[in-house]
Amino acid sequence: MNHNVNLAVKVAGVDFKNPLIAASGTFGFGEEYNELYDVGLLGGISSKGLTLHPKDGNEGIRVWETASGMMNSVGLQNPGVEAFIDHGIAQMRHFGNVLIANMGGHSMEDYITGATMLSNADIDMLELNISCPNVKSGGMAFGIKADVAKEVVGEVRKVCAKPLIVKLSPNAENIVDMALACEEAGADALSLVNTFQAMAIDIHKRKPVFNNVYAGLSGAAIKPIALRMVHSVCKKVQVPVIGIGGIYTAEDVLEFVMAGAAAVQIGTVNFNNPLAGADILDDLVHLCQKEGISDINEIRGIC
Amino acid sequence: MNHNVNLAVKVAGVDFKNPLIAASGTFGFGEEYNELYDVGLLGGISSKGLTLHPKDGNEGIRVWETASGMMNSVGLQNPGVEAFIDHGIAQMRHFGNVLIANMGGHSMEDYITGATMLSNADIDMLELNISCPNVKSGGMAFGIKADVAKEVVGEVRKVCAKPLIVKLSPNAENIVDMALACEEAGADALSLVNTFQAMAIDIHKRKPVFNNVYAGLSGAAIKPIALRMVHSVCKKVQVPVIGIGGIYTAEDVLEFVMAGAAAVQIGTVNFNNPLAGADILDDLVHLCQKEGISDINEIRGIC
Amino acid sequence: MRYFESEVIANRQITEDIFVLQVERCGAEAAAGQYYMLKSWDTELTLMRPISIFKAEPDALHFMYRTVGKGTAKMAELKPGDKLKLLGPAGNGYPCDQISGKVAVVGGGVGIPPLCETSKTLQAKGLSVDAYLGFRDVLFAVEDFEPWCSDIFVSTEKGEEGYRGFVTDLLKPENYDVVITCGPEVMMRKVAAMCAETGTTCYCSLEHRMACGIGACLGCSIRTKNGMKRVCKDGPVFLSTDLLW
Amino acid sequence: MRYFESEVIANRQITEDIFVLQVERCGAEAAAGQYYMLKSWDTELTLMRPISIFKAEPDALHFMYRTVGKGTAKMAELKPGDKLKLLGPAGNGYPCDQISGKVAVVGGGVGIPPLCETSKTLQAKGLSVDAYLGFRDVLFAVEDFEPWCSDIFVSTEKGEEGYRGFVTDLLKPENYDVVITCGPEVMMRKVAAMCAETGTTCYCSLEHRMACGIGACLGCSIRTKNGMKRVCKDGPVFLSTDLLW
Ligand SMILES: Cc1cc2nc3c(=O)[nH]c(=O)nc-3n(C[C@H](O)[C@H](O)[C@H](O)COP(=O)(O)OP(=O)(O)OC[C@H]3O[C@@H](n4cnc5c(N)ncnc54)[C@H](O)[C@@H]3O)c2cc1C
Ligand SMILES: Cc1cc2nc3c(=O)[nH]c(=O)nc-3n(C[C@H](O)[C@H](O)[C@H](O)COP(=O)(O)OP(=O)(O)OC[C@H]3O[C@@H](n4cnc5c(N)ncnc54)[C@H](O)[C@@H]3O)c2cc1C
Ligand SMILES: Cc1cc2nc3c(=O)[nH]c(=O)nc-3n(C[C@H](O)[C@H](O)[C@H](O)COP(=O)(O)O)c2cc1C
Ligand SMILES: Cc1cc2nc3c(=O)[nH]c(=O)nc-3n(C[C@H](O)[C@H](O)[C@H](O)COP(=O)(O)O)c2cc1C
Ligand code: FES
Ligand code: FES
Repeated sequence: MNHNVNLAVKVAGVDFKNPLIAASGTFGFGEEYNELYDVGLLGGISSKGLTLHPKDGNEGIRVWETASGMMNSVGLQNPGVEAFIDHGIAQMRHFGNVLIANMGGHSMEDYITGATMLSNADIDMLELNISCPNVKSGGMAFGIKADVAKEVVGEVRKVCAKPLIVKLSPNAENIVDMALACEEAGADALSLVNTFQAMAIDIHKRKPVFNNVYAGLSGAAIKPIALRMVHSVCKKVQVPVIGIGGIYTAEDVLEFVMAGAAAVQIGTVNFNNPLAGADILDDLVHLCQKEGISDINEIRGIC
Repeated sequence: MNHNVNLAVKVAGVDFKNPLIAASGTFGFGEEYNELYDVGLLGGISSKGLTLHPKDGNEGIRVWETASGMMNSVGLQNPGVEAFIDHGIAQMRHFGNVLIANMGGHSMEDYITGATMLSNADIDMLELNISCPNVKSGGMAFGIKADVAKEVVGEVRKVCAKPLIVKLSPNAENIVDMALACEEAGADALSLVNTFQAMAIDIHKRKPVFNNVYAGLSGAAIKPIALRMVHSVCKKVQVPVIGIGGIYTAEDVLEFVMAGAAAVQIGTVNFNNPLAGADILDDLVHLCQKEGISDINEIRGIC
Repeated sequence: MRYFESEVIANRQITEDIFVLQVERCGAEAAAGQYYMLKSWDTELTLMRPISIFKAEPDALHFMYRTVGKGTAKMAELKPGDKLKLLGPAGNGYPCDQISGKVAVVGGGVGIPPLCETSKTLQAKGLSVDAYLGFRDVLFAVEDFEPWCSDIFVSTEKGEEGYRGFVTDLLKPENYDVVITCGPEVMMRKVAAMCAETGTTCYCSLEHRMACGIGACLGCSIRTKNGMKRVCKDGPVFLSTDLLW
Repeated sequence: MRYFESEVIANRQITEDIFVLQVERCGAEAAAGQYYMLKSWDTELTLMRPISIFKAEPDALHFMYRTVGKGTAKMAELKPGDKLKLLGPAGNGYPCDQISGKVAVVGGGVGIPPLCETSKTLQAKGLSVDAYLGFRDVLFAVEDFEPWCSDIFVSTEKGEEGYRGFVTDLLKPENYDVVITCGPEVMMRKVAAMCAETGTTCYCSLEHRMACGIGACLGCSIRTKNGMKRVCKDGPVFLSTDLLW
């Protein structure tokens, strides 16, 4: 135990030594940040978003800073599920924390094939990304309408023997309906939110900044909306929820946990402070002590 | 004309000397800011949101700062349509710019009665707020589902002889469908976005900051999402669109115009800089000169 | 009321978390109990921060503030010569013209600073002013009251200095014609209740989160016996008997 | 590669918009062509900003930067004694060990600073280095190249100083074994094309918007003949013949 504060949490039967998880796409497969600190300190790491086949990602500008946030249009550049299974997993296993494979897709078949392969590999959890706004075909389409999501989650559920997290898009028509549909379709946990569909224009060039016109907004700017979504989903579903969106500080972590989150993911903050994982963890212990919280599970959902 | 740059725009047949409009709820009825500068410089002013009957607004904390933004839960405190007609209009008329009456409501009947009264009064345009997230009954409910919105807009249209702007909520299930529904129901123009439903938690008190739990997020933080929504709506509707959401600078104004907006509203920035209206207008003239824009209408929708 | 840029003359740290910021006055009337909205940032923070007038001198305005969050932390970084923006003077202030007789000012924490300019103004009118100043542990500003007050009573919660307990324990409203109070709401409520019992006129200066600071956004409205009032513009000073709390 | 806090030693303004920031080095190897991610803010800006090593001295790192936006404007406010955060040294740098013969460094704008440390490193190896430095109008950094270069050619667009036109007009790749270039993409492409014609080895240092700066986010990926590469980690230096442009 850290200084008499219990930070250990359980999500869908999986034990996390603390509720901090590195968010998909912001942390690679962990090895770069591991040069700066022992990323095994974190509760878990969600891998860069995988697709069945390798992808080069999007052309043009991929990242753009905004007020208290950033936009990205990486477009799921990744080595593909097979390469991940062959090399990535072993690498991530070294860290000794929970290994979450994040997987996106373009078609029902890709999702099913990819999930089948990952389910048979040495991962702890599968995080199904039905919400990436940066791929033209499919991708977010699955994350907008609850009935479409329900179908894909249901199919993936059938082939996935590992605990299944479904990652929701804040662009969903109705986040609560979406959550309920995914729960019904067999999700063991939900994670939210992914990035918000957003836009930037280069007024000098008189053109959208991103080749794809729209890109995904993340960072502190979105925290209040993400927190609302997590709160409203937690009030309605039975499965555990992983809160994501603009979490930068230990205070933010407590807000999400009080809103009902079982764990949280940190994304953009890693770019602002490459030691964010270690720093927030440290602060969280002290903050809990200060606030008289001896077990983080005590305060879950008290708001 | 200002220094050989034409900033004049026309929205639904109404002439604005420039595209800057003070956003509803952030500018009262104009008289407070008029103590600081001549608010008649602005293209127009949208009044504090009116309801048929006077309202005291919400209890508890009403404003809360967030990263590059703020949340509010004012709850439509206002003197009611009748008092506005008796006193507010004359006051606003002094400024000599476009007078927009912003009206919210709790029920279909309130909307219709209020719109009838305002339509017969000396206003230039009616802005129908179907999107306020801070009133418990009604309010935003009208702004979420396109078919509900269509009905209320259709009814108001029947009684409203003045140009009718419908103000959309970013919380709509599908902003484009919502826009199309309002256009079909007879809106002469659309304005978007209102505030995003969001949440903040006071971790020391272990309670939501706002009595209503959720409140509306505005400011620079939301600009990239608002811009995307304005862009996607402009691509689909024929009526003019007024862009709103985190506009702080002349550059932001050009982004929204390039995305297709006929005019813009400035809200939260007034709190950051009480002279924002005058300053942005000034900067806009210079920026247009620098960018070689002799008429702001040239660049509308070029992205 | 104006929005203007001013220059920092000095920014002195008084205690661990109390600072006095002195800026060039740049004209404008400013009365005891009024405040300014301040910002020493561009858009890094969205809102300006309300700070009361601690001392209004012909050439300088003094603000005494406690660092409690991001805004006041940024203010604490100000150095002589730095620029900052001010909006004000804002609010109604104390109706010093209408006050007569013997006056008590009762302050707690950072409710104390505005009472300094108030004491000065009342003393200048020839009134006798007693100050009741309540602190958590460390004293500040007490010497600033000395020139203007007949008596000064001080308390700290654990008795580190002065009386041990709350400053309201020392107050006897019946000895005064008017009581003026500014500080934590619990303290002001107590003072108001005591004054209600003795029939003493009592003015309270409310604190409330503000956005615009000029009466336009209704972010600071409170319910009073006379309807909804804006703390920023209709207040921050209210007659205790008008308040609903 | 480390993330650490350092202290500003000096921050000198060289021209209207060019500054040299000197910070305490705090150990760590740092090679020519590498860069650091810098931040002198907390979360007011989201991302750190990549700036190349201009000079690496035993006790100090020097960065030469142009103020173009919010981040560099904040850097320009730094004063001696102020703290800032550094992440680095980052990237691959120039393969100085593998370079031999006669070398030309060809820089444009703020692509010039990293070539200074490069020239020094190559000169220390005993190589002869000529510098071709292209400016818009006002010169900077030229004197910093003097100790390390045999010849220095300078151009400005309108001929205010040195040759009128582009510095590439002066370059004859056939006279060199290796050409190293850093600057605007159009310039580097031109240099690469010229080197391709003469078969001269050419290294280009790419600029790209970055988020993480350490290879984790894939925000800076480019397509090369060897597949997708991260400018921040696999670069910023690439053999011109590996690039697709
Ligand atoms: C009319 C008026 C006059 C004031 N005069 C003074 C003064 O002379 N000296 C002084 O030190 N303070 C004064 N205050 C309080 C001061 O405005 C707040 O402490 C300040 O705005 C906090 O800003 P921050 O960014 O540092 O804190 P934040 O990060 O915004 O918040 C930190 C903490 O401060 C509290 N707080 C924040 N804003 C307010 C607010 N507007 N009112 C009350 N509590 C708040 C919050 O509850 C929170 O716990 C006054 C407030 C008002 C309304
Ligand atoms: C490896 C590397 C080394 C660099 N070395 C130097 C250096 O030694 N000296 C120096 O002055 N600059 C250098 N740059 C460029 C520098 O990073 C940018 O100028 C800086 O990040 C701009 O930040 P800002 O906040 O001031 O501008 P912003 O407000 O972010 O943008 C202002 C303008 O700068 C451009 N810009 C912003 N970020 C970048 C970027 N990462 N790359 C290219 N253009 C950008 C934008 O297109 C925009 O027009 C380097 C960039 C890279 C990738
Ligand atoms: C550069 C970048 C790349 C991302 N890539 C992915 C991805 O591949 N898969 C995924 O599910 N989410 C991806 N995300 C979304 C994040 O995991 C996270 O949901 C989002 O950024 C919100 O959290 P934050 O505000 O803490 O960054 C990416 C985000 C960023 C900024
Ligand atoms: C304090 C406050 C009060 C508001 N009141 C209203 C209102 O009464 N009616 C309305 O249509 N919008 C209201 N809004 C929304 C604004 O008009 C605007 O749509 C929103 O704030 C987004 O723009 P901004 O980011 O420029 O502030 C209010 C916003 C704020 C911050
Ligand atoms: S703070 Fe805006 S009305 Fe008082
Ligand atoms: S900037 Fe993140 S991988 Fe290069």
